[in-house]
Amino acid sequence: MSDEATEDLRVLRMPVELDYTYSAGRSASRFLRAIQEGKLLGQRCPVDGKVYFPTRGACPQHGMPIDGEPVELPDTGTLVTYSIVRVPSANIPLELPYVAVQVLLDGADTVMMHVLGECDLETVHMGMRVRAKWKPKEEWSTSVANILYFVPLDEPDAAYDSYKEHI
Amino acid sequence: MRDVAVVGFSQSVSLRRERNRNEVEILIPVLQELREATGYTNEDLEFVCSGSSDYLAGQAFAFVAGLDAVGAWPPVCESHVEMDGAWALYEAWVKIQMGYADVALVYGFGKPSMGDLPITMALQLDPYTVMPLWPDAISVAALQARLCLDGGVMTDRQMAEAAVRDRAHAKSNPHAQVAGDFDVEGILSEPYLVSPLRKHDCSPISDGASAVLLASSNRAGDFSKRPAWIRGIEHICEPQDLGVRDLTRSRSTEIAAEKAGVGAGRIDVAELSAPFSHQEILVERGLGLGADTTVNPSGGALAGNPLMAVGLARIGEAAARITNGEAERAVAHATSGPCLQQNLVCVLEG
Amino acid sequence: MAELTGVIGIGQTKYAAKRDELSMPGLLREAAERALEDAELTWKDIDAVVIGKAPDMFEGVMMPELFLVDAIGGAYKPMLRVHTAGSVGGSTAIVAASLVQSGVHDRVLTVAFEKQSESNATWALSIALPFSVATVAGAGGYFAPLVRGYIRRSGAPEDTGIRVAVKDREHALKNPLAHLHLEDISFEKVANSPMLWDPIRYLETCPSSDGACAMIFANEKLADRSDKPVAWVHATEMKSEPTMFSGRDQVMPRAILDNAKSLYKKAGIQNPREEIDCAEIYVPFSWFEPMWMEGMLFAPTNEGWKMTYEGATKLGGDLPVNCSGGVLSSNPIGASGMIRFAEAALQVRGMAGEHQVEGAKKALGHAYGGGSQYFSTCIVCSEKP
Amino acid sequence: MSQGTDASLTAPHTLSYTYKRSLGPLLGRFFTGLRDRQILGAKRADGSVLMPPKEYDPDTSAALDELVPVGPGGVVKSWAWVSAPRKQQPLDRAFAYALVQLDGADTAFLHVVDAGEESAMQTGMRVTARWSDEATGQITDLTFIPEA
Repeated sequence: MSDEATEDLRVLRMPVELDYTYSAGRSASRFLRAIQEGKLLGQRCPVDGKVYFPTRGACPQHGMPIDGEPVELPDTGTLVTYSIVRVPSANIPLELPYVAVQVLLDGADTVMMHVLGECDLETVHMGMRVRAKWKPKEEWSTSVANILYFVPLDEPDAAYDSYKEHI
Repeated sequence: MRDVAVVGFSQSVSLRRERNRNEVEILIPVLQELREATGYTNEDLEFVCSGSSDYLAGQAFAFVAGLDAVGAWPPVCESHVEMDGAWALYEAWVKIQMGYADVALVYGFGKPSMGDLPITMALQLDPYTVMPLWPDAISVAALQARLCLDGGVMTDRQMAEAAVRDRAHAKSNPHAQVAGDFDVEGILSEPYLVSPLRKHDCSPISDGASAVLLASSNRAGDFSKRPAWIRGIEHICEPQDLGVRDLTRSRSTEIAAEKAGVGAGRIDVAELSAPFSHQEILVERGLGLGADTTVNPSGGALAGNPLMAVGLARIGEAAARITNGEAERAVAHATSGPCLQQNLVCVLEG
Repeated sequence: MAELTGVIGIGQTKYAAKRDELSMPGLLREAAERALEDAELTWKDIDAVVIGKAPDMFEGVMMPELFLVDAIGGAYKPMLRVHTAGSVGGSTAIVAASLVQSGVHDRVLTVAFEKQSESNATWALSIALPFSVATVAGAGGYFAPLVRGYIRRSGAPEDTGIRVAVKDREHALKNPLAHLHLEDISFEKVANSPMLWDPIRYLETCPSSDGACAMIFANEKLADRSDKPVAWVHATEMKSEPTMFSGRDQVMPRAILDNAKSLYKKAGIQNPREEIDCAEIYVPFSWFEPMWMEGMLFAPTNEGWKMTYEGATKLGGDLPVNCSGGVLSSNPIGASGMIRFAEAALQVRGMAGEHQVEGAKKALGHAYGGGSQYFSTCIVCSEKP
Repeated sequence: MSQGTDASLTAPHTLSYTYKRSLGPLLGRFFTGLRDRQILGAKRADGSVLMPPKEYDPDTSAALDELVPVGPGGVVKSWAWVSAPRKQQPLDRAFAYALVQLDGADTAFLHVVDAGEESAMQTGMRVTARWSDEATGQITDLTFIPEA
């Protein structure tokens, strides 16, 4: 008899599969419908006027609903901070290594997380100016994935003081 | 013991499927309403506690976003239980007892419509010998119901009567999901959903949120003209294994009721969170309620069951009836786990 | 107003990547039994049970405390389940302590655990949701940009993180329960380990562990009966802030600074660096030691790294940090915070064995979680306040 | 544009993972027993037998380590008829979940009875274990059927 047949079982494999219908919520849906058309929408906090990007249901700082008119933002911004990821992750289909970035879009007061492309790893740095690289228009959907990645802009770096509050 | 009272309560409407809003968007108006009703500001909050479950949302750390609705800035003293908000209220009550806080905000929220709730609940069962069989929550409750029926502990007519009563009460509750005039004969002639349970024996699946403001006697008067004082609050957990428990009674409710002092006086109103009609009867008996108690004037869980918020809402509903003068003494109940595994009992007085 | 409360029993499992010789109940039980033995009590002596762990998806059981409660003496008793992200182990201990401090119970058992070998934490933490792009690879992916932010603003030398990693792994060699025992640890070894989430190297990150930690809290009357030293709870504190908002300082969140101020005030501490003998700080990535030295007000802003550099945080230094080896050496996520509290208590009870700080009387336990937004802390002391 | 509708966007989201459940010594023996087509219950201090076995006595928390054979026949103490099984559930035709007290056991345990139709189910009926063709050591190796 093989060892397997004589030894007590130690570990069982137990599959769990649950189906959900994920619901983005009212505010995020507004953002997603706009990005389907290539528009980037933020919204102002009713208390201090800061522009939250993407739109969200509440200003977390004040616990107030954000329901005013959206603010359209350009697809350029500043790389606030980043990490070069060299470790695989089950849910992330990106080729390693990749640069995970936090980008402060021009006119926004909150950062978005995305990745950087078309850039030598050695040259990535804080304060870089970047622009969104979009998928071909015919592939646009209600997803942040319409932006493939950000690419460096040929512009002088943003001054540290201009973005240090967003790290 | 310090005197602690429920000084404010708000809740969302229970909906079978909230199509527009995510959890934070459900919660925000509930907290706004509480703020307006009591006049509290974040500066008053010395403790915040919430209840929710990651598995309802299908993602880890689903509760974190709840803080967005609070506006937790400057930072707040805050905790979270992976339980119904009723247990979050218990934790807040403990903090007030120890003198850590005088005013606490408690909330619970859930959006179970995103998943297949009865099957999601199978994940609560022993993961080695029970869960791999995927018994859905309705089937598990049905096993208990049949034990009650076969054992002569109750009749299906009594179960139907509980459902009729709750749904009739719910007509006056604008937050209820299932309300109306039903008749016992009609219900008994309906087919089984999972035999021996009919649709009417089961609570609906509900999306929703609820919130309560708690205050010690030092501060209660600042928020409410007639606070609902917590005179006893206790919760007990039984072993889960269905075979070792007597499923035809709720031992943990009995123990909690005794410790909370339910029997020390007449109970005008009882708000029960039992999700199935037979469980409502078991809880009613476990609490030792008499004919002079109005059970579930709001309709209870059978009229709306926003998981993780429903137990807290029962405490809020009971308190609201004291605050509006309808009741002098009330009891509220919350439950968790298969077949009433864990139960919380809260006695409130004017 | 609160009842004086002490830690009278502590139990920890051996931490390892896989404790696959144990079930989940068996894992909790190993810690809880050891805590009972330490306290010289039986299951019957416990009034209530508080269970803590991180997301249910790690083990794939919804509210697992419901099926676990009876294995640790909780049948027909009150049971609470706490979940406050990575700080949960600390928060859970605080809830248990509160049950005694409030006078509600006399003696409470608390157990925090994680059985990470049942799944994969990076999977559970990076579940891809519709409409979004998953770019954050687990906790390392989240925290690496913040570490870069700290380096930029503090001007800390780039090898600071390496020094922390070497120190904590050396400490772990003195703790038989620690998951990682790297006998040949050295500066070069850490420096040459692969970059995972630049600037965080492989040997600067925490492992993924199975394990459980248990503590028993008792009121003054019962704790006074204990034959063994008691760790008296002088203060506990919890602070939270939202994950994001405009202008949020994610590197040095206000929640940790507020937490530290409030904690020290309650504990009557004027100068934490002088008065506290040792600390167990939640450091899942090496750079968080200097960051939290500043956060817990042991060092002035932007100078936390100097403590590491000067050797102050080593065993034998003036404020030894993570003598147990810390989260860098054992990380059963849901338990990691409670281990910090328990190790702080062991130090002031004089029961930390080979990693004991000589003469430790006052110790700090610290845990954090979420996006550096949940903080739970305690001060324990060998003497009553 | 965004004003078109207020309804939230929705999308399917599946949570799927195969967990590795380590069993510990007692459950390891129980599942090994199933693989060998034997059902084992746990003996408690008072001599009563728990089925399913637990490592710790649910009432006293005492450690249990003695396993004794139970079944394969038993009595249905309660049952619930599932007329429309979900995809996760063990049978793709209508069946009963039942609390079955196996011969030699003192507690009933939750399992599945493949009875064909509801009218074949009755409280107090006897059932017996039917093994799947290839028992691998899981609780789903078993199904119960009405005793002939």
